[in-house]
Amino acid sequence: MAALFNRTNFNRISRIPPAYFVFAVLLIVLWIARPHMLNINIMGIFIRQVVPLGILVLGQMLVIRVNSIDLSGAGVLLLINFYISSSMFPGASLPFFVAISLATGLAVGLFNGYMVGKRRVSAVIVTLAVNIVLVGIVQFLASGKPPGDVPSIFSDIYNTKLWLIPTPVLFWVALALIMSLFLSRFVYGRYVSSVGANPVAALFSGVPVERTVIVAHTIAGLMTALASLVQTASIAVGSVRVGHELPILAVAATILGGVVFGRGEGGVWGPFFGVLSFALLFVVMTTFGIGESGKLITQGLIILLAAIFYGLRTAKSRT
Amino acid sequence: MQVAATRIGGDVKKRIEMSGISKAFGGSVALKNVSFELLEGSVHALMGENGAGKSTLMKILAGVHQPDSGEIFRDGRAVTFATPKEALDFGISTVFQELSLLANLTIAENMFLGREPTLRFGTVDYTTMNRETTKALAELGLDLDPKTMVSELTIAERQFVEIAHGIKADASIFILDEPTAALNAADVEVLNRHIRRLRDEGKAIVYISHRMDEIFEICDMVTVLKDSELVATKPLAEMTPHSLIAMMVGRELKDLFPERNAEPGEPMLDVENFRISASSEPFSMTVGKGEIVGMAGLEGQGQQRFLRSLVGQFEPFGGKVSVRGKALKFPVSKDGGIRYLQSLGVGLVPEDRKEEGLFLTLSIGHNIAMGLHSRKSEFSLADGYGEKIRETMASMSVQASGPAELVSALSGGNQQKVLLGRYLAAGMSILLVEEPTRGVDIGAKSEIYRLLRDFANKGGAVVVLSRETIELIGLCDRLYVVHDDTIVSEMAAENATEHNILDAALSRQASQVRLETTP
Amino acid sequence: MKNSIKAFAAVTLLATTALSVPAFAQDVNIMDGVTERAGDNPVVPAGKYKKDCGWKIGMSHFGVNANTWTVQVAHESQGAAAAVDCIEKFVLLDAGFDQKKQVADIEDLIAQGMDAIIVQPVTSTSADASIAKAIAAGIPVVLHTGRIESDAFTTEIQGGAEHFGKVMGDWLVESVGQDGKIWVLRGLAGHPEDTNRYNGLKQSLEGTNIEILVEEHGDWQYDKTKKLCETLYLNNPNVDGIWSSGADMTRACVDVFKQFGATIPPISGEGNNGYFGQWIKDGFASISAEYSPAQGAAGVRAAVALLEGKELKKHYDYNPDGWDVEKAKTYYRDDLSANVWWPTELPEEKLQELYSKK
Amino acid sequence: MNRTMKRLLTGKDSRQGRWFFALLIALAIIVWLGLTTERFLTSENLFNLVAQAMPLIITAIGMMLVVLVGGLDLSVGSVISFTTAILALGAPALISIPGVFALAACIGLINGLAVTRLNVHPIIATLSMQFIVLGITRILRPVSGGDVPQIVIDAVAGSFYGIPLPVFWGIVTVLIAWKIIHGSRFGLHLFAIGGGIASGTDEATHNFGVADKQKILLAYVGCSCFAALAGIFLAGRIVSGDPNVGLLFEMDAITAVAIGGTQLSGGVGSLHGTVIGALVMALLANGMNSANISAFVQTAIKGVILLLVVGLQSRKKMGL
Repeated sequence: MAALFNRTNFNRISRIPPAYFVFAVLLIVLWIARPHMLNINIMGIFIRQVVPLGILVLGQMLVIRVNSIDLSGAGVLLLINFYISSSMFPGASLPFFVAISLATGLAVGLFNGYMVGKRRVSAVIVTLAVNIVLVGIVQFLASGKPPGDVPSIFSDIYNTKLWLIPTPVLFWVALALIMSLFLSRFVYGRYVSSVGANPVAALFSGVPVERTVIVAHTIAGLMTALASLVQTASIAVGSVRVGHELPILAVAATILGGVVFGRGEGGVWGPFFGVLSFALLFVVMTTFGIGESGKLITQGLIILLAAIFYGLRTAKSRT
Repeated sequence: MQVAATRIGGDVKKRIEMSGISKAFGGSVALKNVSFELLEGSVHALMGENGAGKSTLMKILAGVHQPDSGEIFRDGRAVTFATPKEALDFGISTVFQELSLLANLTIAENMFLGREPTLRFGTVDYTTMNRETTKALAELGLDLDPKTMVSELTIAERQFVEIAHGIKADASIFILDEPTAALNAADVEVLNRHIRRLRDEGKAIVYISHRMDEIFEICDMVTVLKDSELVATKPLAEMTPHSLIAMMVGRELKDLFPERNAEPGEPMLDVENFRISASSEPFSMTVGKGEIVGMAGLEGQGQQRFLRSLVGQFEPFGGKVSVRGKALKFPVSKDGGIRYLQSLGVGLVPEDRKEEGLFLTLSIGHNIAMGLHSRKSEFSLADGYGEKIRETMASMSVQASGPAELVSALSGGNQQKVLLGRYLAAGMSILLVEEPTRGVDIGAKSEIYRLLRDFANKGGAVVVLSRETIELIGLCDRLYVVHDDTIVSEMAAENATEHNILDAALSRQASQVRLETTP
Repeated sequence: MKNSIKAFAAVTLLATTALSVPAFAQDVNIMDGVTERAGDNPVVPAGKYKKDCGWKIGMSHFGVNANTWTVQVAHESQGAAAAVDCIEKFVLLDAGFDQKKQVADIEDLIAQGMDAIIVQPVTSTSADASIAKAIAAGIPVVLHTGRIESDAFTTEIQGGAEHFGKVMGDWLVESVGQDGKIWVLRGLAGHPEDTNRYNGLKQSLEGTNIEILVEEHGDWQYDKTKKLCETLYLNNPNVDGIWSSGADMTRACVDVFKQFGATIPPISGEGNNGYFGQWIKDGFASISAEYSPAQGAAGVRAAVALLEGKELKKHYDYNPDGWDVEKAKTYYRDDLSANVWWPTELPEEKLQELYSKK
Repeated sequence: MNRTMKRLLTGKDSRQGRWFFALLIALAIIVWLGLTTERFLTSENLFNLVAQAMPLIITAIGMMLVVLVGGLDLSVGSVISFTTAILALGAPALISIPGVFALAACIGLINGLAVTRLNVHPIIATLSMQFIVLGITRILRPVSGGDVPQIVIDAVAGSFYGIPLPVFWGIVTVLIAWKIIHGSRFGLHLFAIGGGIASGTDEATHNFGVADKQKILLAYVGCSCFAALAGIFLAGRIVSGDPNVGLLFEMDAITAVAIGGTQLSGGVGSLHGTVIGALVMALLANGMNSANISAFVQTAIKGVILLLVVGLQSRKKMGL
């Protein structure tokens, strides 16, 4: 009996996503090296930097949980940035931009979902292809009308604060809360866990498997659209090359947050802290003057070690 | 039919001696100081409930696992096998329980996988492989092109290829772990003939099966394991099925099945002029309230395809189906069919609990509640169903630390109960159950039979498929005999025997019938 | 606005004169600010590549969609080519910053029988072999906006990246004094332009006590640099001056200082309309190094001159002085978007079409 | 005959996948370019095409090894850059060429160990390796440049009786790859292991006595080594070491493999499919250049064609 208790205890501890540990370690490092930086104003600004990534991760987490992946984010980001900055829609209002961005995210997400869920095309390939098409479309459009300025209302909103906390950060936390509640309180969350753990069993227990995957991709598309709006507001200018590394970073943060391909496990907050870890990682490394190469290597090592930690646990729980 | 016990004489050589084998996985003990001897020229049955340690013992012998302590002697010399390949090199050949052929390889490639002959420069010698394969298949009476991809074979053909793979080698020791799980009676006889031939050649064979009739038909010796320990090794001539079961579980066979229902109520499921495939004949069937109906017959004659067509996994070629008098919108869609039928109170319990049934990495609670959740739309609030889960676990006596325990940590029997529990908890009124006790030990079997009977007695209706005819006869009220994608006969289970079921199936058929593929 | 139109008119005038009067090297005005390199500078003899009208000119662009500057280079090149009647076909290929694609692109241009090829090399070595192939096939090759290590090309117009970095560096040294503490914002790690501009800075810093507090790569991008400057500022806001390798980085860093309500330290920049607007409005100390996208047009003009049989020098330098805010004001256009780069040769209607805020 | 046609067209019950479709596309592009442009079918252009396609063909072949066992390798792009950086250090070819392969093998080994022994998902293991190797490469060679051994340059740029050397290298590489994939026990075992993984019976091959983990490990090692070979080839082509030359090459390689009909779930694929897939991509790039399709729309066209090809390749399995 004692052994059983210990074992479940071990399982419980090793179930904590690696992101929490990484975050704690980075916080301690920062506390020792630059104690003055640990105040709400400064941290707020650092966290604001990763809000687009954070929102993207909310969607990526969902698709990874149903054993899929979305690599089309960069294309959506570029397209939405282009809508807003290119005066393609002259004099359009903020709600119009939000609406058309969400519509784009929805359409791309639905298409990805249809291809992955219904047509059963490899998610890696299809979302990659969609990304290439979207980037190509923007390149084509940009040759006729290069991106220009972003209406100032975007950066005005981006720079507001509520109490001491930047609005974008609050927006991200709110979205994460909604997502967390949606997955824990609604039937859809159960569907996601089931499809992730075993799609065939999910089918036989009456889960609409294809629809679950399609909805996951659609939500991911919407999240990408929201992330794009925040990203565009943050850079306040049009660009022909923006955020191309975001989707793969989103995958990395999700993994760090303890969500694993096709195991049906994981929640919103692990990846949330995965993103926060990336934010701190960037700060800590810049603080210590670690160059570009060092950043890449550290990032790679952290992801690898986190994955190994998780891999060993799953190997253990299997026997 | 009884094999002479006299063969086990004093001068017979011990092919294998395993002594004092212990093995633990993580914290759980799988084998405790088990000894096992295998004599040349004998067929040795290895019996025990699931989780008793049979498979682990054989996997140690086959080099898949290594023992924590204990020794293995091959013809008197101590040996260790680090890999299955090493065991094979020592002449130990295995047919594993799971269907383990690779669908994307040809028969010949499967047969020689891991020991392909090569020509110069390491090129695989396909000529030899194909020739040898044809020969090995012919010995089992099979006429298959060795270049055929396994994905194109029927289940039974695959099982035979698997057997041919296990016993084609120039090995002297054979481990057959449930080789007949997917075979029908006629095919089993072909296999038995082959096993006897091997025995007569002086080979030693370990035979694992849950089917009593087979054990007594071909085995000489039996070793019984219980709770990871050795109970006894005896000549089968000294045993009866009853005493063997008693040894395994301490219980009598007649206690296995619950009482039948006397009077079925109004029809719950009505099938009229149903056609499984384009060329098959239409048939009708019905299941009444409180009734358990079995679909009997040879393996792969369309029983499973019929059940799965009802829930949309296959497209039927016509027919009318009504549930409690209400006609179904037919055919139903592949993705939504199961959901649609569940909304009408019809649940299909799939055969393969690991692949199709359970979420092994998730909790018992999640597994049980999933049937309840999936009756709702994804955008509705999820109930915790805590009470319902506890109730279900208690009523099914699932042995676990609690609803939060992962299903992967449970034994086969308890897993099967959780699976069945999902459909009972979801409040289904009609259950379509495929292989309710596949790979489940006798103790759990009897509990599952009782649960199904209780379900029927409370006003439910059950359709059961099983490869084990004894199970169908014991459990059901009424049987439909299925052959060639249609129902050929109906009989009360009380009067049914394995013999008259086979008769009913085969008398109907005039010409040679090709086995239907069941994906 | 008037000024820029004037400037444009002047340029076009010069260009057309150059095209209409034949035969003398000094008649070829490749671009304002472009000079023949002093010292050893071989001559491409007149008439060597002369061909009759109906030319096919190919251009291998290192990466059209890297940023808005590179896009503008493409437009400037196409615009210049369209203005020459004798050019029958102008093929612009985009290497997308992929060296191997550029090698393939140049090979494809040779195979298609171009009369002249313009190359913006992705790196200083990767295109050497394919350029040599073109020369061997008798096709003149014009290089610009990027040097190569071999000299197997016909003529080159090179804006000196070191010069660019040094213009900024010298100004910064002057602004922060001998003992200042500065940040260094570099471009894309691994890009030769980044390294060379940085080397220019190093030259300026020689013999001073200026301390480089931090040195980070902002990849010439707004978003990355903004994050970077926020972090740097919050780490230690005491900085005397910032050397920014140009592009969109200056604007990002200025925005960060504005966001914190801090005084903007002296910071170097590069001729982009958005940055000019900010500079003029916020009045911080800055210098704009010049690196015109019209080098795209200059390349086309050089190729045209070769095909017309004019005498050219092998090496042309483009080392303009830095701009002060007064010069920036004469170019700045409030009605155009932030993404125009100055100076440009694009005609007014094209500017309106591409960059109008409306 | 009917069954063969069905296999070719649908890829069903075939271990080679739907490569036939890629062949049709390749032929369609060739016919289109042959008819519309005068220069396409010249030997000069065709030789160019081979040389342009070579690095991708080589990398894609390596990628196919891991895809066959249900994996992916996102680190090949970094390995290519890394290789060019090492070669450009200026060491004699006798040391640097074997050295490059040894280092690549180490990278593959770590990938393989993480996947097989430490239970890390291939996408994650190789993604982190991509970061790590790229970081090391940037330390070694922050900017492009350096001296690539002359023998490497000659081997890529030279020609033999008027036929460029890359053509011969191509033939040799494909022959070696054919031997590995279709002519050896190792290759057969890769198909077997992948088939097991794709159908969820991963135990099967192990039970047959195939050292599955070891073979998967070797597949990753092989993949990295092929990437190193592509790196050597590229170093010769761009005559320098470059930290960015392999950027996003992994995506091109995966795309080529997928176009060639290899299934990403494992166990189904063919060498000729992969070579055709890589050729389709090179043909597209070369063809769009020849046909004077604007640089601004080339990307979009490439994406649409990829989408059309993969859109038709639906599988049983859902997901990655």
